[in-house]
Amino acid sequence: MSGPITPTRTYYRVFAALIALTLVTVYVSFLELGPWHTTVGVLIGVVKASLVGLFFMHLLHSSKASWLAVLASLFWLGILMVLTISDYLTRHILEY
Amino acid sequence: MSSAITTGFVPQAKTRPPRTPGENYLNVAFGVKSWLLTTDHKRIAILYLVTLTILFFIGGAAATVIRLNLMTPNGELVPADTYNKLFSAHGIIMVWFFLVPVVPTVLGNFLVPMMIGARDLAFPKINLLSWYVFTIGAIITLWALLAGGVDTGWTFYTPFSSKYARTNVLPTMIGIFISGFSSIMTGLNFIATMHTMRAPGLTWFRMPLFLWAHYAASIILVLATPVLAMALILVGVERAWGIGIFDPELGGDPVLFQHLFWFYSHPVVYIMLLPAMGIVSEIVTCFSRKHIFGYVFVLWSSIGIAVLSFLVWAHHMFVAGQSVYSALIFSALSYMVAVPSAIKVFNWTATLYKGSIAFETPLLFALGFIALFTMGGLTGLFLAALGVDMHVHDTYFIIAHFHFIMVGGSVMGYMGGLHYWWPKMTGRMYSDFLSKLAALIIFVGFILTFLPQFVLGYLGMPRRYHVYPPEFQVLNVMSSAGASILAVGYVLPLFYMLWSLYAGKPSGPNPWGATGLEWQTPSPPPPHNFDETPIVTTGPYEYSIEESALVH
Amino acid sequence: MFAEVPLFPEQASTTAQRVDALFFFLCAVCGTMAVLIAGLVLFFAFKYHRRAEDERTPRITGNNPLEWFWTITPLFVFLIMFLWGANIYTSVSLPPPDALEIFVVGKQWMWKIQHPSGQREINELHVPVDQPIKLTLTSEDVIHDFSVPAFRTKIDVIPGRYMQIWFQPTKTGRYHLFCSQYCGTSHANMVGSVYVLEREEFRQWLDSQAATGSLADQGRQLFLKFQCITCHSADASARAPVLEGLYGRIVPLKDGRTTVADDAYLRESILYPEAKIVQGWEPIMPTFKGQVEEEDLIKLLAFIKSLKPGQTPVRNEESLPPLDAPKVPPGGNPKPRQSVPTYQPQGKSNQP
Amino acid sequence: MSTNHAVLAHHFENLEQQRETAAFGMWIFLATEVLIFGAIFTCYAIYRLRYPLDFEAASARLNVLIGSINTIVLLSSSLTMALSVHATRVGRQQMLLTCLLLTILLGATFLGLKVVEYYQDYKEKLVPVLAFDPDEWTQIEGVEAPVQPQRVQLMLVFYYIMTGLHAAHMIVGMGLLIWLVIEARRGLLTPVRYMPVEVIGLYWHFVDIVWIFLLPLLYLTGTHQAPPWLPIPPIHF
Repeated sequence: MSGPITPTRTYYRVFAALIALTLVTVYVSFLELGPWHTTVGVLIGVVKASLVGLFFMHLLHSSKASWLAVLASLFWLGILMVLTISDYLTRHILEY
Repeated sequence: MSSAITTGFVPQAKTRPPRTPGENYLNVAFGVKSWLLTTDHKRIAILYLVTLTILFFIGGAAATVIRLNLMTPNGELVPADTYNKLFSAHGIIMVWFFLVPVVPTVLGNFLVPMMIGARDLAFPKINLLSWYVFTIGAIITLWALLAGGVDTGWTFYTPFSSKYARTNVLPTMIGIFISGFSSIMTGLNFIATMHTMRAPGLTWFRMPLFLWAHYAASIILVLATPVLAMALILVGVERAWGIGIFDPELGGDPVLFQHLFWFYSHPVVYIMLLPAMGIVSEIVTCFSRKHIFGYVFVLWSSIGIAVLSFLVWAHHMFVAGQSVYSALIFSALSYMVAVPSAIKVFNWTATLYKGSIAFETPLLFALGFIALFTMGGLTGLFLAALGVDMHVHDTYFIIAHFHFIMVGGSVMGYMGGLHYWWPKMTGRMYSDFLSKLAALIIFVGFILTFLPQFVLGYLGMPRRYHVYPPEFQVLNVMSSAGASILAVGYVLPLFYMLWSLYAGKPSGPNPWGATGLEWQTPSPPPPHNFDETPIVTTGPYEYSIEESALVH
Repeated sequence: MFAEVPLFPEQASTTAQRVDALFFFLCAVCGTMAVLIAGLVLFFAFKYHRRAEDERTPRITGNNPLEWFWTITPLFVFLIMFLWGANIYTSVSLPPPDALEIFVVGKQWMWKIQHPSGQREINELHVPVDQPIKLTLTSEDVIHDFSVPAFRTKIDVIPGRYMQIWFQPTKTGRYHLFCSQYCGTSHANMVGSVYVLEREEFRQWLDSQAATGSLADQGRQLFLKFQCITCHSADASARAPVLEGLYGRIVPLKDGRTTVADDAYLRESILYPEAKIVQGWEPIMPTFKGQVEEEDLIKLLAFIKSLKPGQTPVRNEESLPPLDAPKVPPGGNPKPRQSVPTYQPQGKSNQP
Repeated sequence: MSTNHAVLAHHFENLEQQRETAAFGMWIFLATEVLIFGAIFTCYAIYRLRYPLDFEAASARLNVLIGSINTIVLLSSSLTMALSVHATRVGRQQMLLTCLLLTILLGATFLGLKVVEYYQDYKEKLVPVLAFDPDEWTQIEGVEAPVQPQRVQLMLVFYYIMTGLHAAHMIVGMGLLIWLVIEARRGLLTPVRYMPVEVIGLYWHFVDIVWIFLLPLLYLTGTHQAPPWLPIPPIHF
């Protein structure tokens, strides 16, 4: 893995975006969003995590194998979360 | 062919130390230090072999006492408490400290680099570290099991394990937790090695099925083990500080633990099984001198099993209070995972067709694997059916089923692999007669032990019972009789294998006439496996080609 | 000796017949497959055994139509197995409305059983034949499992939750009751017997057992003893909603949600009163966690379920049940299933 | 290329292969880490859905200010870490050392603030077992319905396990960074041998990503009291 050397300029821009998003997510937590706080917070988190992954961790220039590892881990995380939570969300449906 | 390096790699001037004739990985250095500090994957495999053999016999001893106790309905041999500790010890040792690691760390460690034409695994130091981590975990757990014991069963169900058990639950879990990291290291090493270190010409679809099986098993090792680790941490926290995560008194849900536990522990069965399936693919082709039937299907069935095995875990929880919808989904998915297993069995059978079949010991074990695994797999269909599982869940039917898979399948495959590659590992042949006798004894003993348990299970005898209603005695005695035969079958190889080290006749580099890179070097292999990097030009299993044109 | 060795369990419930039918189907399919594979392996092994050391073999690498055939075909067979099994499972999960409800509490290491008419048993369960029986189960400590092999019935009994299972015995006799989920040292001794009696016999048995009033009566006494009546009274000064006709209704909650007043909700409201506050009322109820045992909870539930309009005890009443105390009808409590009317909390709201 | 020989391990063919293997190995390890944290995130999600009010009430008591500052500190450390990789690859030894030391400093700041925060939680009786007052949770202002102390405790347990596990990862990362500083001072991190920085960087960024999710899940769940100087527009659904 010896992709191109990322210029420092990119790092600074990504960092600025991350800080901005952090401020946004904290600000949003003061709004009256009712139950949507966690959803909004996690969505902003996904954007931030993608920025870190793509630029700081050089995923943008990484080998296919690295992408495979990332996608596999997310896929399996999805399995764990979706199937477990689906049990809890459907538990009380049949009783009445 | 002085330069065995082809395009695709940037040439680097790299001189290999010249090898004195007859030098191999065993005699290259002597002394305890040369073993304990080795980074040679072959030596680490031997370290694992010794460790795991010891653990296997400790776990087996526990099983022996369990079966002896069950000879009488009143369980006169040991008190209930001791019995509970024995079956817990048996399960914990056999699952985590024998079956999960055994094929990957012994045969996988030895063969993965050799089969892909590499000099070592990608991370040799991590490989050694994994053995240390494993051994430390095993020692902690063994200490916990011997000094006081643990009575939760290997499943650690909450809230019993977190609140009510008064035994060494915490140290046992710490030992398992630690040894889990060795699993992760091994799996990581295999995946990285197969991605980056294949010999020139060895494309993905020229890899032997043994490697694909290990690749698939490594996926599970890497992605399932962390979830178990987290589950153990949570139970540990709950137990140590009395905080409710799974405790209904404090707002927790005990069933959640089962979700996490089985998210690991169902795929873990395939960690045991997939490498054994890889072994069988190698053995069946070699001794029938045939190309594998349907290479691509067998290959993708391995990957399919690795993925699907993660989608079925809650079939262990059909009566455990999960939602009905969830149970329906998991039942349907459980049937999906049966398909790739069936594909494998059909293809092995078809490989025998028009072959030239030699009944050597490894093949006997492999055929035993096919027979027992088929039975185990088919009875799995009973358990995936929601209506039937409701009746046989947590009975001896389950016990029989998973022993057919784990012992009849995994251990049979491991024994086959050990007999197949023993000449490669040691350069010696073992006794032909005794080894065939052992294969036969194990097969017969196994059937006699576990077949009656299916009947017992359908009759309703629950598992983990120290005493049982008297009408179940005859079947239990049959099972115990079988177990004693089985014990003989497992002790026998210990003797003739050790004996072969001193008196076995030299085997030569390729005693079975097998294809595959690992047979292209001397036995035992030199420290760096190959004198020059091999170049692969065809797929595996070209047994029908006139002259082996595989390796230059 | 072998004459008394059973090889197949007794078939003593309607479920058992259905489970066994599927079991035999599976045996037939799997047996055929096993024989086929074993036969082929043996046949090939003997037909093609190596006769000469330098024997050559044809190069056969596979056959795609054949592969797809044995990939797709099992899927269809599996689909049948799945649907059949799912059919049995879902019907076992839904008790019929006329089922007789019996309560089971598991604890290390015994089964405590309470009949609706107040009789109690330990490690024994008496039921009438040909009558659907609904069990409501809970545990006081760890997870147990209530298993009656002759009925092919099994359910984990989880602390903090009400589990449900039902069966309809078809044959009189005595059957094993096992705890199937490992629960500690004496797990193997957490066994008992289920007695299936003729209906008349069962009635006689009920009469022969000492019972201090029906379960609902006992619950009524607890209702007075724990002074629930102080607030859940039927008069204008009530500080909590009246519980008459509550069971099975939809309850509007303070935060705008609704919930169904089922067993789990009633249980939660007694143990964790703050969890769900009924609309129009203040959270003033103290928790009864630690004061009410599982068995008492069941009695209270039975009382609340039986409570019809106008039956709330008078506040200054003594703990003894009056003569016209509510009786549980023999067929259990009819539950509204089709249209669920919304529960209207009666009495005056205590909000200013 | 005599330097290459020292850098290239015996079992690799060339540097490119060695680099790729190292990076890929770390990615696989991170996949494992995703599942470790994923498991507890799943548990958290289930209880969060089950006891929304209790979890929001507990979240409201956590220190959002320190949590947010720590996020910024950690993101800054990720920046300096990324710059360290850049410095190694272009061979700027002084910049590398500075960036590594800055990363360590920021990491230490994070952990220091975390300790302060834990101590404050302790003083505010937010630590189950050690210091927790069930009674104060039955009457809270600004929350719709009173909450269950046990369920609040559940949320706090998750808070400590999740942040604790994260902090443990930080400590491991700091150890690795200190090793990198030693290597850098010995001049062993060069444009040829830059993989140690890259690989440890991957780990560090991953730990950062975990925190990115911990912030909204633990601290920002539920509506918070805005500081008086912050303009908050009314929103109506």
